[in-house]
Amino acid sequence: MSATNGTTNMTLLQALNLALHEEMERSKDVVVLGEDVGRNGGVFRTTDGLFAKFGAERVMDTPLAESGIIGTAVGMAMYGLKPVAEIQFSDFIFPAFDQIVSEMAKMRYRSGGEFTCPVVVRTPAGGGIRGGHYHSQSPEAYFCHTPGLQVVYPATPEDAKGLLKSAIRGADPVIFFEPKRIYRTVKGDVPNDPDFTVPIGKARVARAGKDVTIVSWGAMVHTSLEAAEKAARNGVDIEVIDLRTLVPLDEECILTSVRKTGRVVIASEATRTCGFASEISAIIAEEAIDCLEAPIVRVTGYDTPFPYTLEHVYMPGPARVLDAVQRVRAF
Amino acid sequence: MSATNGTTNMTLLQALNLALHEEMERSKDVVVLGEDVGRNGGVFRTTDGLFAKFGAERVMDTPLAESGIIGTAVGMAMYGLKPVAEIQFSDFIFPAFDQIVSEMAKMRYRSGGEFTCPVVVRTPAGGGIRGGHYHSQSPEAYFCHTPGLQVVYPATPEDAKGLLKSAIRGADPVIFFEPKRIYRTVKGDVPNDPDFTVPIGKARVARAGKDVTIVSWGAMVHTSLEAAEKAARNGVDIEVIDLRTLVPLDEECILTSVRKTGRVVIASEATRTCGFASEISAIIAEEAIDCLEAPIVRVTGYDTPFPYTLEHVYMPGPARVLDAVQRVRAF
Amino acid sequence: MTTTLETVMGTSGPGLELAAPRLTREQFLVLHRAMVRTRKLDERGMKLQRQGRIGFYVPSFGEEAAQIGSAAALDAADWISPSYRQPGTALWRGVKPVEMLDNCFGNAGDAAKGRQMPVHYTFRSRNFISIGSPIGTQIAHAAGVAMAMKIRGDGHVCLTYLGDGATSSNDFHTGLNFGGVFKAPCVFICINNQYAISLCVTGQTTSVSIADKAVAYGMPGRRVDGNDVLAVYSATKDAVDAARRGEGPTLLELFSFRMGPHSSSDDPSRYRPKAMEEEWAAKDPIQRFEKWLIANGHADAAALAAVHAAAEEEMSEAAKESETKPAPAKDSLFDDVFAERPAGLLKQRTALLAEGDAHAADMNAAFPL
Amino acid sequence: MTTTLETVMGTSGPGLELAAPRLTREQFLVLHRAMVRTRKLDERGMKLQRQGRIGFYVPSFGEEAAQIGSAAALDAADWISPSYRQPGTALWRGVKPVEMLDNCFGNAGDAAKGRQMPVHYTFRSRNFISIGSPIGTQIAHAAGVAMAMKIRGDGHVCLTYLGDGATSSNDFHTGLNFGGVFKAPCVFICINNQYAISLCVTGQTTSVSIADKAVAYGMPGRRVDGNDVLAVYSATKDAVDAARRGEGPTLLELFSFRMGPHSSSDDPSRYRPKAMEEEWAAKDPIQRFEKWLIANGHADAAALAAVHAAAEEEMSEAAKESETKPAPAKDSLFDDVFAERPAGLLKQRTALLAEGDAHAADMNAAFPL
Ligand SMILES: Cc1ncc(C[n+]2csc(CCOP(=O)(O)OP(=O)(O)O)c2C)c(N)n1
Ligand SMILES: Cc1ncc(C[n+]2csc(CCOP(=O)(O)OP(=O)(O)O)c2C)c(N)n1
Ligand SMILES: [Mg+2]
Ligand SMILES: [Mg+2]
Repeated sequence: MSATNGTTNMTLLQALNLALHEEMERSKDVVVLGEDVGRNGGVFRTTDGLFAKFGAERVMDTPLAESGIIGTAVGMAMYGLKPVAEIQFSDFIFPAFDQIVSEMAKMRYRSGGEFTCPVVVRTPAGGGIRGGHYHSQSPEAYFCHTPGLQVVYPATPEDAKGLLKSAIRGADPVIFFEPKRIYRTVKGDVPNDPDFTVPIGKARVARAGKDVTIVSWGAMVHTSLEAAEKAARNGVDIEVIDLRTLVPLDEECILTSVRKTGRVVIASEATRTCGFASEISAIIAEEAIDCLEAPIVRVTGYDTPFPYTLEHVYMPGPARVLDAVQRVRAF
Repeated sequence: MSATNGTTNMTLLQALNLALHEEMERSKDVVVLGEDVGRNGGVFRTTDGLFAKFGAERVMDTPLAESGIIGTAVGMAMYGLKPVAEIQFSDFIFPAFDQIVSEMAKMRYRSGGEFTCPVVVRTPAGGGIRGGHYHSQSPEAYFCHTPGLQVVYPATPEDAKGLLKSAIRGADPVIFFEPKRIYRTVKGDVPNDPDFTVPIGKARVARAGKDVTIVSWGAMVHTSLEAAEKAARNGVDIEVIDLRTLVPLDEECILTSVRKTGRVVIASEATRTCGFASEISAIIAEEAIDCLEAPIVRVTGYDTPFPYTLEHVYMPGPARVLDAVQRVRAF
Repeated sequence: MTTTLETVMGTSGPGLELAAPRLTREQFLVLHRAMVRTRKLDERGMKLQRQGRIGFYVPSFGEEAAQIGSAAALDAADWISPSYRQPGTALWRGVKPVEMLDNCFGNAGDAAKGRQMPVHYTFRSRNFISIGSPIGTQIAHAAGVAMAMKIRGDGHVCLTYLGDGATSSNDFHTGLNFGGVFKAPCVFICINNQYAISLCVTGQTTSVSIADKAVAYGMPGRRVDGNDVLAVYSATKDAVDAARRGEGPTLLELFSFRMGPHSSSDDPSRYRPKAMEEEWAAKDPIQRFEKWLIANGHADAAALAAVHAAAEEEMSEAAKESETKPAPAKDSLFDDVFAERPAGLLKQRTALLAEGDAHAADMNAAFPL
Repeated sequence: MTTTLETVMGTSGPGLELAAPRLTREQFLVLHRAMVRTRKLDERGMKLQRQGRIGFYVPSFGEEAAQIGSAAALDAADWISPSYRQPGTALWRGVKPVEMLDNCFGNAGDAAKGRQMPVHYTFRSRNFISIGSPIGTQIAHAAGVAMAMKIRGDGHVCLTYLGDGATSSNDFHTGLNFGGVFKAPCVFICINNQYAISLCVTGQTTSVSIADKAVAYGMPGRRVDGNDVLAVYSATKDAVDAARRGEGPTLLELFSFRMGPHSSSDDPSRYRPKAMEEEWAAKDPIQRFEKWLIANGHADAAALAAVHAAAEEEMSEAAKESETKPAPAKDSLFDDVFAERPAGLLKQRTALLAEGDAHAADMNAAFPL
């Protein structure tokens, strides 16, 4: 890490860690809780250094109960604190599902705005680390289908920092997915300004292009960019959209691109049926079908549990994305 | 109820109750468990008479813990019984979500086929009974997004009986949604044959038509049929598809209809974003876009929690479905 | 193993005698009045439901002592994380009956904007957390609120209510465990009314008592006569004081009986012995307290009857007032999903407002449970 | 409150002396050999991981007595609902090391078809349920299996293992509660190795012991020296016998220590005092049992050393055999989602098979946790 021109080059993991440090310094209402987040600094080391700096009262090593992590975070947030809860792997968020879906998501609505629980739930997601069934899933669609939750999924260090800070400063509950497979492999320049934030709800054109639109989020943005680079060598100019936030969705960004290219591929690691890729497709089919020159093609994980040995076969790589690009171009 | 020509006219609720009686008689491996299902006969009376006939060992009033209901059902099924678990309202399935998603759905796969847990989870779903947030939701999409689960959603007494029997005789876990708002209001002729079943995975053309396809399931099938009747008076001939099973999906039935009509509306009570309606739309946009003459329009619940006083405003009625038909016809 | 009940006024079973709390005559009568108002509110709610004027109601008949005795042990700045069967605690906190009935009518006056079923109250200004239907979730919230109180160091306490059925929930386990581990200023009150809809508590758990479950979380557990408002007050006061002193949480079991149906949709004759209902009718907590008040010279029968009459009148007036209020505006559907309405919701709102009113779906009127 | 440990071979702390189980010399030596094989399998697993030949491993160092003593108390027809840290119980049931290493290599020989991470075994023919990663879920399964056994009336017992961390899970609460209420023939064994990854058990719960939690479910709870294979055997035998007689479940806490890291990805020096590791190294359950065997004249040092050497050799051979097996076929991805492949999956399979092999994504090699 070296500070140059107001930015520092760092990994996505470092960017997240920095955001946590800055926000805990900024407001003493910010507290962190989760399994192994304190003394151990998190199994991925995302909360490294927080315990030493802010103490056990603000950096809580919790018992092994995700329902308790979220349930108590909801209580803390209603009381006025800003809990940043970690779910060690997003595969383990399900014991807390009732608290998230029935309580956290609905509290503002059901209380007519009297109570709110702006908890930030940070959780590493996605495959590519040889983690098998339970350390690889991409469960974002479950949360997108739950009104009342904001769903954020950064792909770059800059966005990771800026979006996490927005989430922590925001007034609503956020499920903040972290693309764990690129925690350490993706580096980028991150603004040093402690008030730098990235707004929730704004997508980003990660690569401009005119022939085909690829919509993606999280680690798949990088797979998509890789595919785009390869396609460029064959003269195909792909536009890659990095959604950054799934809910609320930046529909305009997607539709603008689709209206331009007329061809769209949606690339996601998650299970195909009822994944967020399907939602994007449905929106386009409802709002912009007249601009389309080809089927809307989804490149996704399969409708099977996430495997171990065959992980590399399960996960969509650039070649599979390019096949889809081929398909929409051939139409 | 009177037996004529091998069928008996009965309500959807009676059909379900009959299926349970027959299957428990047929095999002593079939056991029923859930809250208030025994002595009380279920809060909707779906399990009425089972406790008296089959006793407390096979009709178990459980403690108030959905995670326990499903968790123990998984164990019983692995051991060889066929548990039919009731979740009193599908809104209360979330405390059991981890057992469903992480265990029940993945057991066959993760054990290489050595262990299976063909539990049937019966649960009343949908709005229209003035039940507010927590007695009205339509959570089917969460389960459709989870590989390893069959998801069934009957709309008629005949299908309710036939599909429940198939589910109980089947080899895989089934989430069996019951459209509670039409438990008692929809009647129909149901075959008396105790071996009558309806296959899982086959959709049904509930009304043939040539101008527009409406795809729906559960109680919305009746809303769609009502819309179709109204449209017929204006000379618009609507085909209504009753999916009956969401997973595995009868894609061919949908695509055949869409290829014929070229215009499609998908009608669902559930929350819009990432609902199963989006999946249907995405499939059509990928497989049959060349046959389409209009946008694919979804008529759904809003992206808000389910309300109480304004329930009738929230829920899509025939008029809202007809607006959508209008939209796809005007295109 | 805890099987005896702690009591002030005396139990019929094995009892552990507590001294009467040192309260003034005035204070005893305030407790009494609150219990009566709770009863009258419930009677009104059930009546409104039977008359088809509201869709659903959940009475707390028989649990008035448990509610009022416990709520009275709190300071106003303490928080309550309730379940759906403690209307009396809201009244105790100064909520007006009309505010509660506005919720039952689901009208525009309702703090929850008509979004929830009846009896799902929310009273922010009284530190009374929004009630949800899912059983047990409020227990974990209470632990969290109390953890926050401890972090803030502001000396408040959070009290939560739960039923015997709720002791089986995930959040009972997790809430008490977190409360214990973080030594949060929290009081867990289980009103053991012996039924969870149709399931008797003996089928809910095989522990000898609910109070015994405290052992699993390293906290004190006490089993108190829940129909004895003075015993409830004393025990809760001890627990609240201990929490405030930083000694961590207590689990209190208030042993009582649900004298009415589970809700306006329920018929207890299907599952509950008549004899049991009769036995417990004789232990009515209001009558019992009235006998004690008279026996101890704090009131005479006429004064107590006046309290009943006034409360009856109060609830009747409140119902009249609530009933006149309009429904919430159609487009209020889209408020409070988030702090601000995102573009997607605005679009849905625009579409709804563009529809004619004939678009409203036909609905069943009655909640079948 | 249970703070003393039940022991046969003697503890350093306060202990409750149990009589040694009446076993033959032969049987003692079988227990010993099983413990040593468990240790050697774990050593091999860790070595394979360190060498990069498998991706991940979870050792059970220090918990050999807890595993073998308990598994030995079961009949072969009884079921085991395990967590990921009881490899010894599978060995005890007759699973061959090569079957286990096939799973660790995720190869075509693996019963789970290479679909799960290493150490997530499944052995149907040995009534050994498929292991999942989510903490605690197996506890509810065990209650369900036992409920089914009771319904079938076939006289079998289901034993489940869980860690101290798992006592905080939803399914601990629900599993023990259901087990208690339905009086299922179930034995709940908590191997309290004092850590859940980095969290010491004192931060996991404030109950005085894990055994105490049995009170909440109306079942007996015992706290046993988990490093004393004979005490573990005795206590488990009592619990299994009671379950088989229809007396319902027991919760056994086997107090022990996780001598190794949580997994091959973990570094305990970040959170665990060195002194504690040293203290517990001196209590190594294998060494302790060997001293007892020698002191009681059941074996001499040379015979015991031979057991070690044979086990070492056995594991080395097994690893060699496993390593040669191919990966599962690409399209096996689509099997076992359902009993039959539905049309949608067949379509996905066809698409995959139509792809060239170059389509495989690049992956990180190592699991970071
Ligand atoms: C998670 C969940 N499951 C089921 C229900 C349906 N239900 C509503 S009240 C109730 C019984 C609650 O019993 P208890 O906790 O004893 O409270 P009481 O009603 O006696 O006050 C049940 C099963 C629910 N609301 N939430
Ligand atoms: C539901 C869930 N949450 C978190 C994890 C991550 N995790 C894996 S093992 C573990 C600690 C388990 O501790 P314990 O129950 O004591 O068992 P031990 O590892 O000591 O054998 C954690 C937190 C998980 N696997 N499942
Ligand atoms: Mg109760
Ligand atoms: Mg442990």
